[in-house]
Amino acid sequence: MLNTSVNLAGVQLKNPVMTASGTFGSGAEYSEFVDLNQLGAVVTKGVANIPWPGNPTPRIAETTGGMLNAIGLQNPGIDVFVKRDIPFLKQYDTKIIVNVCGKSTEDYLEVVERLADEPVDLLEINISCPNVKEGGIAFGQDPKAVEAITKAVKAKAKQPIIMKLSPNVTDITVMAKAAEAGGADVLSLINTLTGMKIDIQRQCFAIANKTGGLSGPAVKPIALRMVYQVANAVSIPIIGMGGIATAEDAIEFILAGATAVSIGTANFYNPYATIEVVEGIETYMKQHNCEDINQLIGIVK
Amino acid sequence: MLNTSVNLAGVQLKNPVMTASGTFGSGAEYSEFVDLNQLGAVVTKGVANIPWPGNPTPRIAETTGGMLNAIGLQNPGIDVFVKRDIPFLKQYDTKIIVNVCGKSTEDYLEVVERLADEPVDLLEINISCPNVKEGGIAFGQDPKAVEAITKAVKAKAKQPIIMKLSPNVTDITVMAKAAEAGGADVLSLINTLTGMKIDIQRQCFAIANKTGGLSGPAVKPIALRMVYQVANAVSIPIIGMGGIATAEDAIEFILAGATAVSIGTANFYNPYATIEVVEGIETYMKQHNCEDINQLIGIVK
Amino acid sequence: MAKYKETAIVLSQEQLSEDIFSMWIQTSRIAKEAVCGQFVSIYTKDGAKLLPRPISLCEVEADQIRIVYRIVGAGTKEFSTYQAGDSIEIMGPLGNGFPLKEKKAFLIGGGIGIPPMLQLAKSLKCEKQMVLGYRDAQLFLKEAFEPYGAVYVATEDGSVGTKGNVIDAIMANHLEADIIYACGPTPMLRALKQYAKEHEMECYISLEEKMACGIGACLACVCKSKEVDEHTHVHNKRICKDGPVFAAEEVEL
Amino acid sequence: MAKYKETAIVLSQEQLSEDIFSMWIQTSRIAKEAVCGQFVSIYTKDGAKLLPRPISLCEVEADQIRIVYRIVGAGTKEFSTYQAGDSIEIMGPLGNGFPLKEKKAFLIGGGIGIPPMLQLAKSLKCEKQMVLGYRDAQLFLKEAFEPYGAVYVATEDGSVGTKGNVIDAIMANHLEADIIYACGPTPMLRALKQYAKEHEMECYISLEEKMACGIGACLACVCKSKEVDEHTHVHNKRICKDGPVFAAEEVEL
Ligand SMILES: Cc1cc2nc3c(=O)[nH]c(=O)nc-3n(C[C@H](O)[C@H](O)[C@H](O)COP(=O)(O)OP(=O)(O)OC[C@H]3O[C@@H](n4cnc5c(N)ncnc54)[C@H](O)[C@@H]3O)c2cc1C
Ligand SMILES: Cc1cc2nc3c(=O)[nH]c(=O)nc-3n(C[C@H](O)[C@H](O)[C@H](O)COP(=O)(O)OP(=O)(O)OC[C@H]3O[C@@H](n4cnc5c(N)ncnc54)[C@H](O)[C@@H]3O)c2cc1C
Ligand SMILES: Cc1cc2nc3c(=O)[nH]c(=O)nc-3n(C[C@H](O)[C@H](O)[C@H](O)COP(=O)(O)O)c2cc1C
Ligand SMILES: Cc1cc2nc3c(=O)[nH]c(=O)nc-3n(C[C@H](O)[C@H](O)[C@H](O)COP(=O)(O)O)c2cc1C
Ligand code: FES
Ligand code: FES
Repeated sequence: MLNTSVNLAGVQLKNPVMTASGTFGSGAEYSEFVDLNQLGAVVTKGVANIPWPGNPTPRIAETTGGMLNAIGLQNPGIDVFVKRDIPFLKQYDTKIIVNVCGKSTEDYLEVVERLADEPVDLLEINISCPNVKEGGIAFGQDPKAVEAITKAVKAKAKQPIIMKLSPNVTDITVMAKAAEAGGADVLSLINTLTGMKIDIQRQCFAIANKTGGLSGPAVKPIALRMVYQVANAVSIPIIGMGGIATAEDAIEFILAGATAVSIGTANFYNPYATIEVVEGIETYMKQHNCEDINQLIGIVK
Repeated sequence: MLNTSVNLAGVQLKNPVMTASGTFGSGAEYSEFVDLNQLGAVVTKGVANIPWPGNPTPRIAETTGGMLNAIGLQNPGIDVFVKRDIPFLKQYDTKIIVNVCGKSTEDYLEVVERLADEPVDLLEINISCPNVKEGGIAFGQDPKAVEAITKAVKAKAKQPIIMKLSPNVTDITVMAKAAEAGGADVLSLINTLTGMKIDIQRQCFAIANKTGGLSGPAVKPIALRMVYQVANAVSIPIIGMGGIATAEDAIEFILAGATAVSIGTANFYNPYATIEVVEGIETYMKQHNCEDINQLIGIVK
Repeated sequence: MAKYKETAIVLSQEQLSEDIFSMWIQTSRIAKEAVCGQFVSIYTKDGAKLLPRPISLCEVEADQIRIVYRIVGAGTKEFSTYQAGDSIEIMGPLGNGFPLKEKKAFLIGGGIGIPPMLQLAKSLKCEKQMVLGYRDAQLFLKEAFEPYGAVYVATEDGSVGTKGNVIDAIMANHLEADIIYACGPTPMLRALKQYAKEHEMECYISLEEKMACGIGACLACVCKSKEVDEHTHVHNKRICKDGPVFAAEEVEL
Repeated sequence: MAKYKETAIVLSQEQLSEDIFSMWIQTSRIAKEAVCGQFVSIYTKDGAKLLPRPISLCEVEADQIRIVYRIVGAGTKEFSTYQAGDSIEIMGPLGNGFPLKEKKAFLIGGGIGIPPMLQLAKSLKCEKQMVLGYRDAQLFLKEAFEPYGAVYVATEDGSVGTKGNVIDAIMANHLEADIIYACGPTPMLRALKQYAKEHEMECYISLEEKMACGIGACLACVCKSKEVDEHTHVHNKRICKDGPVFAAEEVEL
């Protein structure tokens, strides 16, 4: 009997595979391709207290082995979300993680409070979106701000909280420790790295917002290094992400210290990616005579 | 008449195309593929006061659209370098830029002083190597240290100095301004981003040093963003690098504000890359009726 | 409508003009579900290029689709090298498609907006006039339209038909209709939206934007809409999911 | 010796065993310069995979080279799909090659270290005995060696020849020689170095390491050497440039 189930702050996931916020909507669109019942958890697109229209287009651009996005956290706001997206996800036997975004501490708290009595398993607090001026990145690059927002959210949250860290920092372990000190139950990393592309024919930015967040396989080595560093700096569980496209990629993150993994950009070119990762992890465990996935977490040191 | 020549702190380069330190040796090996006379400048592998053996192997690993390296600044030391590598490069009609590395301020200064009377055009001070514990990164991630080392080097250097910045920081403009304040004549960026790869079959790190520096097209969006930010934060010229493989890539950096560009990892898969970039830039200038490359620098805002 | 990602097989590759190619592709499931005005996402075989290339359906048969595409970058360049028998990763059918109305119609295509009009011409049962705008005398696909109605041509360089754009061709030929279906560059669509308004015609246009997911999940491909959109309630319709075909008055161009 | 990067043409692709393939490649300049023991860098067509795959020359003709390679990852997998007529990016010839001495020789290959021994067998004019170590009964290339001397086989599973490694085969067959040329896994080379020392034989071994430039510029591919190296003066020889063939006593394994 293979045990693939992992525990995030008391929430037991049937397997460590989740979706990365913003790449999977609230699951409806991808449910045409994958059986959501087979995922450890679905992490929703970031949701704010009120609807956000997001940035002008073009919002994305392709780069070598990756992509830039500056969606700007377009979202319908917590009211529509609670009415439409949570009931949709409740139909499935998977954990529900709501990604929360805001422009001020009050914004975050409003969403967190509105979710208190909803059937949501974990809250992921996005303090690292590089695409909205006030979209959290300011919080995510200063350890004092990280600790303060974590504390404020933790005080109101009914569910365990995941703090989502920005990779656009000198030392990710400082931010991780600040979040841990503030009471974070889980950390997730990495959000996107700020990047740019220029259209040399038109001599303008490829993305209307000028800069966008880099994601996809191109960033995997950076993400893996940060997950390894953080795993060796804090004692709370980590959700690893950044360029994971295959089971092999996911296992690298688990060996480096991630308890769970999220699949983001890979969904765009392989809508079956999440399920393939679930299956590939089992194959790997069999090949390596590993009965419990928890025995793999963080063993490469 | 096309003018492709650019000026770096009083040194006139016939074109903006240079080699990235550590990827081109001191030019000898690649001179079998490219005519060094056609390059704006050759930037040598980092040289220290004494020979350094570098790190254990494996020293490199391939990643999606990029590579990790942890060579660890293996170099023959300044004595052999001055006897062998400078005379080799002097045979060519190209500018000579020596990349200087060290473990302490004294190390740097020793090399800089030894080069004072050598026919070297510019010095590039590597304060950003992530692969050697003492290899400069400690300098490169703290603005006070950046300013101090820049001042110290500037006081001794006979040639104009280029400070090479690390991208592994929260805000690259802070480092850039610190270097400018310390008296840097030119800035070059980016050095590599710290990354990691794990061999999941053997459950060990793919690189003996555990972490390595990520380079190649994968990092281009990050490099371009940083060059753009720095170009808008300082008033000294910038040498842009990070994933440049084609003339199109080089032009992106120039439009973003780089006065010159360096080609690194691309040499490994296309030994003709530097020359192709030189030629491609001219083609672009003709297509866009641009007579002077200086008119392109930093025009995308 | 179900969507699939599948490994399909190239049946034929044909060069129609200097930079325009046509491919017939055998699909096991996509063709069965597809309607005119929808598109497919095509993936390159290069691991460095992750995002889909959205390409409209030009023709749909029982288990085959035809795409006609212009080489504009590395992805479409790669597609043009595929030969019969090669495999190709595609996802589809995507988007909503054209509403088929029984009204005297203009089918208007500009440049690489011409291909999707062909399946529409085949599907629409009513009287129709095709107005096709080309750059020059390379009139790709023009003959394919002729069985389905009168074809009028405008060329930018004046080498064939009316010199100018599709509206110039409509004027020059004194054409009239009750409904417009159009695909092409934004300035053309903007002009047609205005034309339709002035002539009180129904008008459906097919839009383009950079895409990542192609199925409505990532919110990359939005356009400004007059009414709040159903998804986010912020006047941002998703071209890949709510479009690519919109009633002209519904969107801001 | 000049080196080139060129777009060469695949002449033929043949599968020799479950995971071992052989390719003949037409080159315009590389073959002319190449000698046995050298290698070429082969590039994938996938923009996500930048680094060269170093592969030894198995045979060299006037304007053709042969490589024999094992599928171990995505790059070699890609190579195995190439067919006659396909183009292939290669750089070479790289490295130093084997010194050709007129002494009674062992040519020893282990696993995928066997291929480079073939051109050596063809080039060496002296008496020679080939000792080839395989995993199992899939004796790829064995017959190709037979015209050039006696061939002895060791297999790990004992299915053919001596059960065990190449040294077991030397012992079992009471073989003797004055010089060893070898290529194969590090444990085999280490054992042969020791064997040669004990038997006071000359011994040349071909090493492997991950490579980036392939021409001596990047310092990725070093091995520990007994003497200071000529390049950096730090006991680090570059396998791609100073090797891949070294006198066994010159290097630490
Ligand atoms: C709904 C829809 C239908 C389309 N139908 C057709 C068609 O039938 N025939 C045809 O030739 N073209 C069509 N296009 C445009 C086609 O998608 C682009 O020309 C193609 O993606 C360019 O890819 P590339 O790699 O050659 O170019 P590159 O410029 O190298 O592509 C880089 C990136 O930009 C994206 N991109 C570039 N141009 C466009 C564009 N115009 N629209 C959306 N994304 C773009 C690419 O998909 C890729 O992600 C359609 C676009 C959309 C949105
Ligand atoms: C001088 C030399 C000669 C060689 N000759 C042969 C030969 O004749 N036949 C043969 O089958 N193999 C040979 N090899 C090994 C061959 O280079 C690797 O098997 C091949 O690079 C694997 O590529 P991949 O993409 O399939 O594997 P992956 O593991 O996916 O490759 C990932 C990266 O690691 C590198 N790599 C992986 N294994 C090796 C290795 N053993 N040595 C060096 N780099 C490696 C690849 O080049 C690539 O950069 C030789 C290696 C060297 C150094
Ligand atoms: C189109 C897009 C939208 C995203 N939206 C969000 C978001 O709303 N909230 C958030 O925390 N992260 C968001 N992200 C970041 C991802 O969740 C993830 O952290 C990042 O993309 C790295 O993973 P990947 O390389 O697997 O995509 C978004 C990423 C992409 C590509
Ligand atoms: C193998 C290798 C060795 C390098 N050695 C040095 C070095 O000695 N000194 C230095 O300043 N940068 C060194 N670098 C960094 C490059 O000069 C360059 O900043 C970086 O690789 C980004 O450019 P690229 O993506 O074009 O390679 C090295 C990079 C590589 C890949
Ligand atoms: S491309 Fe993702 S929503 Fe349209
Ligand atoms: S691979 Fe660069 S020195 Fe050998």
